[in-house]
Amino acid sequence: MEETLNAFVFGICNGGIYSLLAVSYVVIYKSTRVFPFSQAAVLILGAYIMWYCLIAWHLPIWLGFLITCSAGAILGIFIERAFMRRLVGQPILAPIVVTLCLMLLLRGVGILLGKGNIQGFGESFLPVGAWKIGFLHIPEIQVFGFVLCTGLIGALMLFYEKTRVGLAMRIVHEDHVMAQSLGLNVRRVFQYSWVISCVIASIAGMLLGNIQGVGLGLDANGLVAIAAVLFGGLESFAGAIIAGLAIGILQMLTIIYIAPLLPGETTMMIPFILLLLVLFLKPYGLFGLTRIERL
Amino acid sequence: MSINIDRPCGTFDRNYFQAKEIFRTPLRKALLILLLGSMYLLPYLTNDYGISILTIICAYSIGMLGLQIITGYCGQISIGHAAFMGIGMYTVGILQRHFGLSFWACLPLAGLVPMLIGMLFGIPALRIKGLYLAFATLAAHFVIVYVISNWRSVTNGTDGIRMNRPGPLWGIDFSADRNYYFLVLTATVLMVYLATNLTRTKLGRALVAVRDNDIAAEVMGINIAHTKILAFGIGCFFAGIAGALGGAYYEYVNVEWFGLDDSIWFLGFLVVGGFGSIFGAIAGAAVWKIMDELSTLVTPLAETFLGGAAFYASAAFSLVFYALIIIIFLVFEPRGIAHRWQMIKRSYRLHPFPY
Amino acid sequence: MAEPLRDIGKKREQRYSYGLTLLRECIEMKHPSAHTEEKGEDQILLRAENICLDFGQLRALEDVNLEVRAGEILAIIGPNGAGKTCLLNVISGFYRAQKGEIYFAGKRITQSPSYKIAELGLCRTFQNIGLYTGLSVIDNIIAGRHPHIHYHFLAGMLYFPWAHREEAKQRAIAEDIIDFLELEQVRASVVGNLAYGLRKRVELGRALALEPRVLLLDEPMAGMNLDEKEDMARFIIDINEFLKIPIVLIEHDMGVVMDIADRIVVLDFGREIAEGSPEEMKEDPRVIAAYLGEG
Amino acid sequence: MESITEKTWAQFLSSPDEDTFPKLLRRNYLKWAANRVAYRYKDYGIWHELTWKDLYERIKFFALGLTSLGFAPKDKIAICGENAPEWFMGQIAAQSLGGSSVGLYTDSIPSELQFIIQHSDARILMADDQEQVDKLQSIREQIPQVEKVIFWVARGMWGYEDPWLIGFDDVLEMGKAYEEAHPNAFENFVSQTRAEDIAVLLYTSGTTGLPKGSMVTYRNLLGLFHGWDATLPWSEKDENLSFLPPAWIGEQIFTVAPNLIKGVVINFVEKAETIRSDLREIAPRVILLGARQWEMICSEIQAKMIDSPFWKKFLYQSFLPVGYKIAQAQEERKKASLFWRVLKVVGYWTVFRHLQDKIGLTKTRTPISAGAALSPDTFRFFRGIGVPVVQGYGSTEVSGLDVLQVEPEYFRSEGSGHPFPGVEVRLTEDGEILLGGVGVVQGYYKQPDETAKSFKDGYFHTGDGGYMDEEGELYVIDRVKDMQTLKCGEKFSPTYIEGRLKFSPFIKDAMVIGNQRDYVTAMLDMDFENTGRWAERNHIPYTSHPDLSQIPEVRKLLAGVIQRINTVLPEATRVKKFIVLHKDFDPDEAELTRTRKLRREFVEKRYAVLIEAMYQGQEEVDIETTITYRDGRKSLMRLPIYIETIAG
Repeated sequence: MEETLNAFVFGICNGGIYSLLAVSYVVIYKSTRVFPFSQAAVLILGAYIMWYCLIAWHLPIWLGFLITCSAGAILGIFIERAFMRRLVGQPILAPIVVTLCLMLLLRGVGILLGKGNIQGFGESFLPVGAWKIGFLHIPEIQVFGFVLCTGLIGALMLFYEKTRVGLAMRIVHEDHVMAQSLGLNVRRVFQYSWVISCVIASIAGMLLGNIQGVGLGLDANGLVAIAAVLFGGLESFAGAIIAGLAIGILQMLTIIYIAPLLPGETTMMIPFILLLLVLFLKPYGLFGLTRIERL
Repeated sequence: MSINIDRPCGTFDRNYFQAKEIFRTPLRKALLILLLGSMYLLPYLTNDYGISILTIICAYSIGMLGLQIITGYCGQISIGHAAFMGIGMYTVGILQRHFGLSFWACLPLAGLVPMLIGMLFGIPALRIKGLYLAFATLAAHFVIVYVISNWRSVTNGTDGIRMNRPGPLWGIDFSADRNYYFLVLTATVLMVYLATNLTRTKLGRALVAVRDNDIAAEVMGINIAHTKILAFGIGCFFAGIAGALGGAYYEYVNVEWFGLDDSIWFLGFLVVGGFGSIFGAIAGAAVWKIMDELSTLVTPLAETFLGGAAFYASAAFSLVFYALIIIIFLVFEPRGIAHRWQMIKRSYRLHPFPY
Repeated sequence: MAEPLRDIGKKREQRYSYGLTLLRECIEMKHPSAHTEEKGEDQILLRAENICLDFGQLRALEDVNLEVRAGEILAIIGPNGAGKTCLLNVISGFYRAQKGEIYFAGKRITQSPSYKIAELGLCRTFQNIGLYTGLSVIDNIIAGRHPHIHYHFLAGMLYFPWAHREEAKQRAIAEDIIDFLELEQVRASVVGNLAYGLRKRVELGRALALEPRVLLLDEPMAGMNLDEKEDMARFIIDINEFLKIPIVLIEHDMGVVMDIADRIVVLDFGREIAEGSPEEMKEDPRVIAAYLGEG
Repeated sequence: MESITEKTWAQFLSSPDEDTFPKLLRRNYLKWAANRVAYRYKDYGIWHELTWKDLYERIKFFALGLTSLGFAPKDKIAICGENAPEWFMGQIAAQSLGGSSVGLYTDSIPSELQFIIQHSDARILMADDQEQVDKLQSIREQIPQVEKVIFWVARGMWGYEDPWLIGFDDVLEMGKAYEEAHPNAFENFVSQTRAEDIAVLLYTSGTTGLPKGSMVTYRNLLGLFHGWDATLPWSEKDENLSFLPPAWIGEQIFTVAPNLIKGVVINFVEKAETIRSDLREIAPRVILLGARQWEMICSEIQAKMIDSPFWKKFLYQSFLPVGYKIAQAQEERKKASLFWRVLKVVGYWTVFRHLQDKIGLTKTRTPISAGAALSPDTFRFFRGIGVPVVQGYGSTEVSGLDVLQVEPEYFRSEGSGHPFPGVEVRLTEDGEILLGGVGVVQGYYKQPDETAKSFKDGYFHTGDGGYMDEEGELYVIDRVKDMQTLKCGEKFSPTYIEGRLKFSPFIKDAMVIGNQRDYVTAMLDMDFENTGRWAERNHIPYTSHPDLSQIPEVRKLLAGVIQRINTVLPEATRVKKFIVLHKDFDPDEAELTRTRKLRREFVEKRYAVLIEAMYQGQEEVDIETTITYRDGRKSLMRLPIYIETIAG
């Protein structure tokens, strides 16, 4: 019993990061109708840059955080301008292939950054320690991460509701042709969504790098986040957040109960099994919009 | 005045069989035989290294043909094609390890097992389209890789499985690389023949109908579900055969050989080759293998540049190198080499007129 | 199966033909009784009873009844958005009506999938051209014959002689349709770069290729100039006469409707407001009101 | 002295049972039966073949069907339809019954048809499809003596229960029934045919007066063909494409005769619109086109080459002069230097072999241009691209082509070649050409006075002016009547100038005026498509044909063309002024004959206002014209026509 509660709390913290990643996917899909597989690799770059700032160049945390975010933003602008802009008129297959190749491209860059040390550097660079509340063993990093995630998502929600740019992005989400006819600069909106998504992804990368160690294994979490996004529905933020948390909890439960039964490391498998189930039963996800095809 | 530029002046068809012929005039039949003959003479011109490249190109072209049928002709995106090739390899490996069957007995099975599994993963294609199907095939890829790497008792887990070369047939001993190349080449020619016929018959038209306008196809009497499942089945059959032939060449196979990046390269280099044409699949496979060789040349360069241990440099460079090639092609030449070749052929045939 | 068609290369007799001979032969072979009775009221081929269709709260069709008798040309008219195309989509099985039954040649086809309905002989054309853009004109028409081509795909892949002959026979029937619709010059050009009028004709050819027993035409003459309209009207009358099949026509051009339709059904806001011969429809106050608005 | 006709006739014709078309049919049937193809027609996308056996049986049953319909020897059958096997089958069937066939043009208006049918008192008609049948039904009252109309394409005729109409296959059935009743009736009908019978009655509309029907006998056709065959041999393996109107004498002598005599296969095109692609598929060895068609092919090639990519255009423009050089040398009967001949071979393999492949003339040995005179520029153009066009001259009254340039290697661009063996050419004092020999027909049907006027002691007065050079080559200048003289007495040939004008891709047709005037003027009919493309390339906006024709830049362009031509003409006969017509010359408005020749008096009367304006020095003339819009509405429009004067 105690273990389940512990797993439950640990799951929520992890889930926070997954929902953050899921949100980064939704931000781009909703406005540009292109699913960004590449964010999984942006995760790795975020982790490495943070590692360089803190460990290699011994910078304070807040400066490291700033550098990582700005690096994410620059990467977002570069991707959108160099590749995505030219693919607007192409059939749906072209963006999928480009984002997939981007994922591998960024992984290659990741290997170069990490100087081949595939496993990454292991020691966590954020304050270590754990709080003992009753029988629960809550590592400090997890809570810090969870708080940061909820804060970020809240900020994002406010950004969408209140600011003018947020409003513009919500219009583009509905229909970019209509938005263009209304005089909105759709290209800049695309750029904003890529920037935001990459910043979030690099922050998530920083956090995950801290927990699981900075290395190429991080993009496995990216794929788990894909399962989360699909579970919640591609077009809704709320769905992504809830699904992220659920996946986090589910993953923790499987580690405790199901892992010993199945051979090999199953943390990766369960989300994909879930993904297949979702696709079979409810293809458009819990909160997604079912499209009516006109003939 | 719309003249049929595919036929030289003076050839007319007396029946529909002649009308359907691709190589209609004696000159074109001679060119075809010349092409095939030269393919069979190649190994005598190159050393063993050349033969290995050619064999792998042929094996990969069969795999590419499979993906062309699924994605190029039927429009269903499959990001798990390398996994099905893996199943083909492991089927042969397992059968030879546990049941001691000869390679010849395993080959058809190496096609059928991925075909059945492919059909299984084709089922979600009935209700979902486009992006969602890509997710399903991605998930399929991971599930397959997980099963293979963890079913230790049967697949010998992550440390791979031995596959031995096919036994001698009509006195030809296939352990020699050159003879094995002939076997793979003959298989490729047969597969190209099957794929070309497929695209010209009833199912081929149904595939293109589903790709172009599946709503209208449904109302026009084409059973969409049946067609999509068949597309996945045949595509994975081709992948299985390609896996068996490719794996038997190295005589050892491991899970690392068909990871997620292999599936992505399959799709990417199909884009480079060109969708919707047999020539596109073969061109894609050829470009992929040539890029392989080029990236191995890159490593010494990388050493001078990075100075560090080069072992990771070749892996990183190959990733970056391939990705850039595919993206450049997608942005500047979205319809691939096959389309460019079509344009050149058309310009020659129209010479000296512009249209 | 005995060779139902005369030798494809038959010499000269076909020239003294009224057109569509091969197609008529295929239809007679499958349903010999279909051509006995004249344009009588007795034989009702297609009947739709109180069809109700709604998307969420929007009610597209409200208990519409439709009867198509053998050998007649029935026109469905009504202002834009009256639900004409929805009715056609329900009949051809593309939308599932919430309430109501559809009977075709005595069989209940409400639940059967749309490709089964097409196989039975209920063929249709689309309002905004549903041709397969990747195929040439002749391939589009042969693709239309998909349910009537009988050989296993493996036989096709290995190009066995019987598959070869079957392909030649299908090509002959498609040529018969091309000869009837005068599409000889554009026979091999890709559908993508054809003029609008020609594409409408190719679509009519594809619907004919399905060996229709009822032909549903969705605005065959929209966007055509005078002589193209005359050609299309001539084709429709010839088809009705040669194949002795009823034709359901959705059309806005009153001139055309008045002189080729035997019976007219008027739809307005999803409800059937009038039915009868063209003359009655001219004076019917409800029809005028529906078109010109009250008062 | 034994006239030339008897000598040639005896020389070529061996056995009496091969001197008429039906007898030749029977000979071919006995000789080849089912193992050689006689006719090939394209239908449903593929070429169907009729062997001699099929053809013989079909013609036999059709002939017997005609007899059961009351067709007696010496009767006439009038056939109006596109090129189709049925057309020639009907003709040979009627001929085998001792009768003859009358050719009608499909695009002639009902009043023309009515006159010819009445005049030739044909009792049975044949029409190919609904369009012709409707035309014949519209004049049914005026042609009471016609008993039956036989049609062979029944598209859209399901509603016609008229007893007057009968299908081709029904006649075949009647023929089969008749054959049971009287076995081998057909054989003795055939053996009764004589060489002197009238084979074909062909009405030439001519540019003046009512059509005249020339009575062409088997002797004329066979004799002339053998004369031709002696100089330009046909072989059995030749393919022949039938696309010229079957009512024209060229089709009889050029398609039916070789088929029956030499067994050359006739290929029938699928539809009028698919002639060019069918021509390319068949690639006939010998081809006969009117001068108009050669000019159209030439301007089409030029128009396409203007748009082609630079490297194709560079190749084409660099090797064309080589062709011209070789043509020049051939004209002066000199051997071109080795350098030019090597260049020509290189040119052939890089550009011109492909060019010929696209227009379908790779296998053509003798491309012939007949009918109107072909302009020298077009002539040299085709020589340049390696198509050895030869010119011929002849008319219906001498059963087709009598004079032809024979050696493809040597030619004169203005000449019409040497007469065939068995044909005699003589010139009267004022230069009129007389043709005699085996080709001369028996005269005009039921018009003894016209016959007397044109046929004097075995020679036919062609009415064309011309002269002979020392080697005996005939040069046809122009119709004697059309030779015009200026006020100052200077003689000039309008057709010669018009030919040069039509060479430019921007001019489709032209009419030169100047008879009894003080200077020459021209009315140009602009080629809308090519000029439109030129205007688009130079960013000149235009809407319709009338609008484009009056744009200043277009007039400047055409003025340039005329200036170039004027340099070749003698000073007095240069074109001083011209106007660009707002519409094309149209056969349906009787401005052109069926074979697209200009009807001078009619056009001069019709546009008298414009012509007078040119001679009164006006700058601009207003005329009304009716415009038909795409949806059928018509509207009257006032349009200013500008008169352009040529400097120098």
